[in-house]
Amino acid sequence: MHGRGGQGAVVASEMLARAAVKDGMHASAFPFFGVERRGCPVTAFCRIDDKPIRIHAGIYEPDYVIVLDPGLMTLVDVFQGLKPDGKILINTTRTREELAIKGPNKVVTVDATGIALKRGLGSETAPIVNTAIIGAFVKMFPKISIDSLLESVREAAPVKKEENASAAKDAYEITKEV
Amino acid sequence: MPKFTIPKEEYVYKGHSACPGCGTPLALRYALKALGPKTVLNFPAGCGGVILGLWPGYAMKVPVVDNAFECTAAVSNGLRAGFEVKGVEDAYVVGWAGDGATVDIGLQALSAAVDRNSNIIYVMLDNEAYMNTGIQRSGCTPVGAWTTTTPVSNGKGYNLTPKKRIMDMMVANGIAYGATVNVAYPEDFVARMQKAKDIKGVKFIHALAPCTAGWRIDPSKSVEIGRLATQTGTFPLYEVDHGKYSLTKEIKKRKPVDEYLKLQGRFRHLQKEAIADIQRLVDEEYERLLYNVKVTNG
Amino acid sequence: MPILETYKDLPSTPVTFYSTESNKTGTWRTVRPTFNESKCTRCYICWKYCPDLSVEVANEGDFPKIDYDYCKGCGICANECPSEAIVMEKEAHK
Amino acid sequence: MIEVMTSNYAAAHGARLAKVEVIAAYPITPQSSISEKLAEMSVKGELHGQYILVESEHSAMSLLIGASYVGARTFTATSSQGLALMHEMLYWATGARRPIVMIVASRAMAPPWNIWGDQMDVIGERDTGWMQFFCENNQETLDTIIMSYKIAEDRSVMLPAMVVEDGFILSHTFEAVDLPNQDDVDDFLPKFNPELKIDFNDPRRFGGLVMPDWWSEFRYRIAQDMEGAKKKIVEVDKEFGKKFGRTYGGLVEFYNCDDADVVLALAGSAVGTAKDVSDKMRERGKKVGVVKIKALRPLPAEELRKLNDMVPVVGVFDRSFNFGHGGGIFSEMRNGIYTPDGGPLIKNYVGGMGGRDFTPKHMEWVFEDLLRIKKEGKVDRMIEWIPLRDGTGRWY
Repeated sequence: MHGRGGQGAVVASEMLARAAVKDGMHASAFPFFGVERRGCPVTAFCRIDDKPIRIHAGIYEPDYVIVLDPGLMTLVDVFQGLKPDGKILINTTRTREELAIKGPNKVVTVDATGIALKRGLGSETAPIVNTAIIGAFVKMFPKISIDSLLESVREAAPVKKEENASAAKDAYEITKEV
Repeated sequence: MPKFTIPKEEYVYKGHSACPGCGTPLALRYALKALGPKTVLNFPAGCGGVILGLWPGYAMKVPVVDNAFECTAAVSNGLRAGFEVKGVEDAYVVGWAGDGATVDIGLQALSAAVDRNSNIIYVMLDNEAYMNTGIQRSGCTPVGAWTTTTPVSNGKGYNLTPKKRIMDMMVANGIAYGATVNVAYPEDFVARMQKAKDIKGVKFIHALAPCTAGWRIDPSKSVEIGRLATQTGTFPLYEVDHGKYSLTKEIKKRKPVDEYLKLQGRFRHLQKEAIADIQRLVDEEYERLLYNVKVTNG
Repeated sequence: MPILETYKDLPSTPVTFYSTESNKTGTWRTVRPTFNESKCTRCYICWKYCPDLSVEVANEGDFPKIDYDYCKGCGICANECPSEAIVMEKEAHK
Repeated sequence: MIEVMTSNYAAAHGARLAKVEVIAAYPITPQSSISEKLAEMSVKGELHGQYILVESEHSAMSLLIGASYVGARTFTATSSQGLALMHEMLYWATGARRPIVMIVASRAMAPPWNIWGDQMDVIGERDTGWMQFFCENNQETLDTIIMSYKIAEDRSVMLPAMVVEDGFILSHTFEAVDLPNQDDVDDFLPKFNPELKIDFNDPRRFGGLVMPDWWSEFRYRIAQDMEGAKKKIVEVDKEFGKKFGRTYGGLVEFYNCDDADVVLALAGSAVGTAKDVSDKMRERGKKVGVVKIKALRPLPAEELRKLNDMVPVVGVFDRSFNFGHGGGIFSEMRNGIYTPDGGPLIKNYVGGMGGRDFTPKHMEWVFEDLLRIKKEGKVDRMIEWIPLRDGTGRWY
């Protein structure tokens, strides 16, 4: 999960872990342990499994990549390590072609920024897109139910719990399964 | 009919290990006469720990805990917190630290305890140097004094750093109550402790206790010299009650500081000029005190 | 009072067991205060200033008594006595 | 109740459930969110005692020692420089026999600055007389805190306990944690009731000045009680298992060791990774096992000695390094395993320091290296740093 400091990537990974656990799976979520400052690129991870998770190490070959800020794609190789059958979810209004994405990976896009602003989350310059984008993600990853996700969003969102849940639901509904 | 002028009860046992003529056991006696048996003391490294005697013996009739050099205020705060969570309300917690353990190594912990308005009595037993380790200079060593780390050779080398204005620092920090006391004035000592004990917050007691070895004085003279410290204005007795300064022992006519210095071996090397300098310093500090009394009561 | 012989006798927390009264500090003394009751005004200054708790007054009105088992011979009592009722003398055995 | 939380939060919940009475703490990364969570619990009235903000770790430990003398159950949290600043008072807590429990989010020691996971801080304090328990995951952090009070406060032990979670790797990772309910914890963990505490009717001096004629006896008493703690630790672990359905092997856990050709001994969050890799390698017919060092102090020497008859090659993974010698756990392992008759071949792998990730691939490389040593019958290099940029080991 690639984002910028302040966008809530770490909280989003926590929300996914919470939701996975609610649905009977095992999960662990953690940030890339860096010196996080507002605006700088940050990475957060979530590992989900049917079996207990014992590994305490980073994820280098993800099955899914989530990009909270498309502007990062020129700064960070978000495809790094992504498995050939891995999928990428990007917060954007542009298409795969417009983004000039090559390679075998499935690309899903969602206008998380638009949804976040509609739900009053953050500002034009700093929209809080984390809850919207994980709403879209569970559409791609149906092992997590939207109900569990919404519950997790309400639990873990520090403020505007309902608005965040609505943003996740909005994104879930408009995202097409792939 | 002859009367006791201080309470009769004693909380110090005979057989303690203080040097003959030491001021510290007097300070312990007076303080506990005022505080009574539901008092816990805590001692950092220092003479205090030695005076209380060798294990398994112990010279006090109240509980004591030992602690490391710099943490008297923090340990006191912990004892208080312990009593609070256990519902004990009528116990007095006393941190009993030397001058070095207070103004040097223990200042950080003390200041923070004042910030927290921790309900403790902090007694700084001031003998004006690190006596237990062998008379090394502390932040409370007065100008002019010889110590083993301010050794004097050819009339030079004695301490030139003024004694830290710890009371003013503590007042600025926000103590509830402060007082200077002197073992040569037992009635005043007891009265100050009695006043301090039931005030909430940090009560900072600056107690002067002559050290026969460190001051290079005859044991029989320690009370007399202690008294001269106050009579010359070198160690004036005053209290600061919630920021208000007032003299607790008015000295109508202060004796010349030379009378105090000349009885002590630690000042023996001082020439006339140096004594005059010290007199000036004492006068200035005394004026400062009178000024503080004036402005905080105006 | 427990008997302390081996490490097994130590409690789980290091604490003291006895008062220091077994430590007869009178042996430290090289000079000895002698008390002259006829000069004493019972002001109790000697009692107040004794660091070693060796000047005792049983009750208000009584004359002070010196406890030579513990008196270290510092001489503060003699120095402070306003009526010269206490005088320091060389210890006979020294 | 299952909740997803970081190990730091699990630690705070552990303290809450243990009904600690006095907490004093000072912020330091990566421990700070423990202090913050406790502050929040305190404001919400969920704590049973006082939470005191102090100006340093030294004062935190000092304050707890004072409170403990009155008979209060005490807790603090720290990391790295903060633990080092406490150093003096760690000895004090031991000598004064105060059963304080502290969580340490282990972190590198500066300079240069590095705030990430590294066990140099806790390894450096292993000789202060604290029991040291390492945790593999967030659940274990919570459970170990509760167990630690039961062990530490036992009248036969009366020694402080340090619970170690790897900084960031656990402290900032969200995992599912089963929060026990308060009644069950109350049932499991009796109130702190020390044999001696401050008593105005029986005034004592806590401490005192001990001369050479008794000093050794004082030390020996602690040494004996630390030794005796081993039994208590195993007992409490079993009892905890009965009550809550989770155990941690007591002092040490042998995983996949019975028929192993080689084993790797380690402590902390990397244990889980090693277990995972061991299982996967066994699927491929490679008999590798894992020795989880749960307690480094007291050192479970008797248990470790069993390795003599179990395997010919032992690897030791250290997330820190003692300059001038080797990894701390390595030294301890050799100390524990070897008898006058010798012991297995042994090699030290040093890595995962200062936040550098130690991945399953690194772990696999280590196991393969141990299998190679077994085959060759000799250790060519006693201490190996993995990975280093000069090509030693592998860098992922």
